[in-house]
Amino acid sequence: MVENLASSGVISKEELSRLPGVPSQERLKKGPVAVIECAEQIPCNPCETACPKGAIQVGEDINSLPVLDEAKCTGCGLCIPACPGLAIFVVDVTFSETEALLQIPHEFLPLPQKGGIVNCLDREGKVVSLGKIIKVVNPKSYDRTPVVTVAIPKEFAQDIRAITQGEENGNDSYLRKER
Amino acid sequence: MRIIDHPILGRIEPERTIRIEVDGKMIEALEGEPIAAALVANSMRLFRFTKKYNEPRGIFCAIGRCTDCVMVVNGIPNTRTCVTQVEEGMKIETQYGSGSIR
Amino acid sequence: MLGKMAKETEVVVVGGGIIGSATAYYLARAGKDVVLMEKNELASGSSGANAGLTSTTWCPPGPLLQMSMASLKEYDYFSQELAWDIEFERCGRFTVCETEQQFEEMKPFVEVRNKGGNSLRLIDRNELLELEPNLSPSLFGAVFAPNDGHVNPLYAVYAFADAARELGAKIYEYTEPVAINAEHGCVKAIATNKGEIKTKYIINACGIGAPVVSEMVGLKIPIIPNREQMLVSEEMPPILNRVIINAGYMKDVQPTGLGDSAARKKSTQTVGTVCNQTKKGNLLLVGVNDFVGEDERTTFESFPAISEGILRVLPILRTYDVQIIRSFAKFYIYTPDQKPILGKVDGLEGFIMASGVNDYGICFGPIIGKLLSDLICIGETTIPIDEFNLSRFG
Amino acid sequence: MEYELAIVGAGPAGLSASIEAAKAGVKVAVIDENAKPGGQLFKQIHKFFGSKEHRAGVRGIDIGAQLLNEAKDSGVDILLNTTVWGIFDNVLAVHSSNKIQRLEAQRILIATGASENTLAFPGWTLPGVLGAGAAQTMVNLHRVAIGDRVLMVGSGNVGLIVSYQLMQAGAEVVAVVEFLPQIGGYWVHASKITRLGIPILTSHTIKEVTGDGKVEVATVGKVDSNYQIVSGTERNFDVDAVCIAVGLSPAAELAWMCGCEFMYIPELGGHVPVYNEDMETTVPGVYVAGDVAGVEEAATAMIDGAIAGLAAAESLGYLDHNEYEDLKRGKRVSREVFELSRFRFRRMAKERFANKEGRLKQWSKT
Repeated sequence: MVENLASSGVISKEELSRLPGVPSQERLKKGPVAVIECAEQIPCNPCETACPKGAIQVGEDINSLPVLDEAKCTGCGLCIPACPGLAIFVVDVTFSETEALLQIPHEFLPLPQKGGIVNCLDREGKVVSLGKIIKVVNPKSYDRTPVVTVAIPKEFAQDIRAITQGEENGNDSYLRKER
Repeated sequence: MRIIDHPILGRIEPERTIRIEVDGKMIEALEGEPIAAALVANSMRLFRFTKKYNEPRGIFCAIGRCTDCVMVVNGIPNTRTCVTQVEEGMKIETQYGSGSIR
Repeated sequence: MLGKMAKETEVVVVGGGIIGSATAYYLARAGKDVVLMEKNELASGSSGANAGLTSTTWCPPGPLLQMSMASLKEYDYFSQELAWDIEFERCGRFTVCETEQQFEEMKPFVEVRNKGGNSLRLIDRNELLELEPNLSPSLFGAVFAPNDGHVNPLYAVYAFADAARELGAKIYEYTEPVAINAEHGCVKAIATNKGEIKTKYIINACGIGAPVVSEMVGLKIPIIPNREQMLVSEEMPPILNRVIINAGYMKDVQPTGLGDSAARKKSTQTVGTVCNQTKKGNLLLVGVNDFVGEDERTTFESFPAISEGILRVLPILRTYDVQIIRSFAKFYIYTPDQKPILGKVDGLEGFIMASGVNDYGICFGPIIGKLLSDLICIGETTIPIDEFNLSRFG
Repeated sequence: MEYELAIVGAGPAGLSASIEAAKAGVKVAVIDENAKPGGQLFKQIHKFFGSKEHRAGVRGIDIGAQLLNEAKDSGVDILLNTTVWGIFDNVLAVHSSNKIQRLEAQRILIATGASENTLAFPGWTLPGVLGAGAAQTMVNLHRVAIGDRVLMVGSGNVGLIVSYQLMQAGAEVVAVVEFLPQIGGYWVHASKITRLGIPILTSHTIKEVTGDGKVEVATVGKVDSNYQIVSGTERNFDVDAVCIAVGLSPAAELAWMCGCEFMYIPELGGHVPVYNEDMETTVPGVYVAGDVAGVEEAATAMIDGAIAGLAAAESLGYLDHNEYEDLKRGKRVSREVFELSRFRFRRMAKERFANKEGRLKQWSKT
């Protein structure tokens, strides 16, 4: 049952909890790990191919949902730009006392700069906090899907999934700030 | 308006610009682009008025199927602007109805 | 069609083209209980795929000329009285001559027809170009037929059918006759794929399908399909005020005009030039004709053939790079003498022919409907149709 | 002009077919009416699904470039700015540089793709209302903005993907409306835009668009179970463009003209030509592949195109039967995976065609 996702495009916590690509609370507490928010049987397996540790399994029927082997996953993030659906994130709740690190794909201009402050949006696109850019990675192998690492308040680690750059940064006319 | 920078497609390479005349006004166009793109780049979106009810029309399918974007080009009415490339000095006019023969 | 089909009626008209729908209309208007049946959709045969010409020019003096002129009067009335705009116009028609010889040949042609009651006029190049400035200045002259014109053939069929329906006629589409029951030389009923209807009269108003229906009562009729290919241009601003046909086409293709029908039948293909601009602005360009059975496909060769002829007459189409947007092929309802097959049939009371209208069905539809209605209701017709009886083929 | 195989349409299906056939030794022409080959691939700037063999994770634009290079390397003739306006048995009537020419071919593959459907509502003809695919063409191919504030009508994959791409091009998408209670496209595409703040309003439809000579206001409303707008639920969006993404229909005119038998399968976009395992239609020697054979996606178009190319090569004697069957089996396995997803329309088509399969087999062997 995926009512919320199917009717609004926003996956609910409850729907998320049933996905084989979403790590357990215990695993999350141990450090960076991939969160695969892929809830639909799509003929697709680049995530499996991309993982150097063999931590993601889709299997012979590539329509199967990706299964995360959370023991093998190191949270390297190579699966993030590989996912055509941009549905994989890496969450590290051990970053600091108050902050979590979030790695997200971000295919928009202008690319945020290290140290920059950005608005952080939840799955509905609501700004829930500010975040600080820790790292922006965009090698050729990522094929124009830059991966942005942003430090966010820990309590929103399972909510924030996108960033926009605020007006104060003098850009970003293309993203809605609120609904 | 032109989309100069794009996260996936990169920056538009500087190409040769040419000039075309639209309803008597000279505008700039990029060599090789269709007339419709040049017009939209110059914020023009109204291409013609229909015969029966004089309603405004513009681009609809952008691939030469629907013929909604036709204009009078170098005196020839019913020219599909979305698939006709600009040429230096081309004369383009808003089409009224099915155009006129002079 | 919703609901059940009628069980009984006075007249069944088979064929939902212009002849059938007009006949149903006039019968209904005369108070007859009438059923019109069509095996596909209304106007899905030749009536829905032609240039919509209404012409008296070609008609030799006698019943054909009388009928064509009377039919135009019916269209006048019909286009004013009914809700549909059937785009009927007596815009006039030029039969253009490319050579002096053609022009000379037209002189006796005009004289004979005017004696019979038509009002054709020979005009020279200057007058022609004055009236139609977009025609080629290389043309020599033309025959001007002020009363000829055009109609939207689809709208005409729908309008007659609608009007008939309003007067109580029942119209069944996708209804195909499978057998005709006759007893003691009298029509009794018609069986269809949707059931049987008892009836006193059956009117065979089919086009190229007419032989199939006649065969049901053992009649052989000499109708064969003559394929005609046409092109349709994009919508253009008005470039023609009248219908244009070239004299060569009249000679080659037009029935009972100047042509030698025997020669025509033998020849595999004839190419002519007819151009008619519709109210919407599209040009209808005719055509290439040949005898290929019921093959409705168009041919590659027809495009350059038709285009060449039309460009000779209307060079402006090249100047304005006019695009062809469609082509189609349909059939003349060809008869050996190119006259229609109309009226009662010897030895079978109640069976009436209304077919064989060659390429003039659209023009003649209303008058044929009216005459056949008269034939059934009052037993005689205002224009004699005896010479069109099936018996002439022996 | 004479070729062994003429392919109409230089999109993913046509190019894939040309590569396979040319590699086998067939003399191939790909004909396209556009100035640039690639069909709609060159506006697909997103990464494709699938697995490695489907070029998964590669952006459509790059797949287009790859295919084009492969076709050229294989010796395929690509005739651009050339319109096929008719097929008369084995003669293709082509129009190019204002000339009409005959192109004779022993085999013909129709890979003409699909065209966008539209939706009629008050104001739908105003400049600024356009197809979502049209918007994608203008923005990604021609690099001009079709509007600053856009409403998207329809939440199929096209509606969702184009919404995302409009944002990448700097536009603001105010909402996606979907008259069904559920999103039509893949949910990951939906999530990609909702987290950027674009609401997807399911059970909503567009009521009208108003404006003085251009789009100014779009009114949408919630629909009840009969898909009628519930009065009082209307709301206005100030927009300067409205994109219509309500599906595609196969551009099957040439297949009709060839006399191919058709079947009506709404899930595949309407009337589609009936074809067999070799992608051959009911007219011997005439093949179809890609959206014209049923609207799906580029990945499946490429596989079907490849099968058609191989089949044409076999029927022309360039591949022996067993070799062909092996190659086809490989392609079919890679095709099957697309028939297991929620969008398993092709499998359904196959089932619907099944009762014709016997006849089709016969045709393909004559």
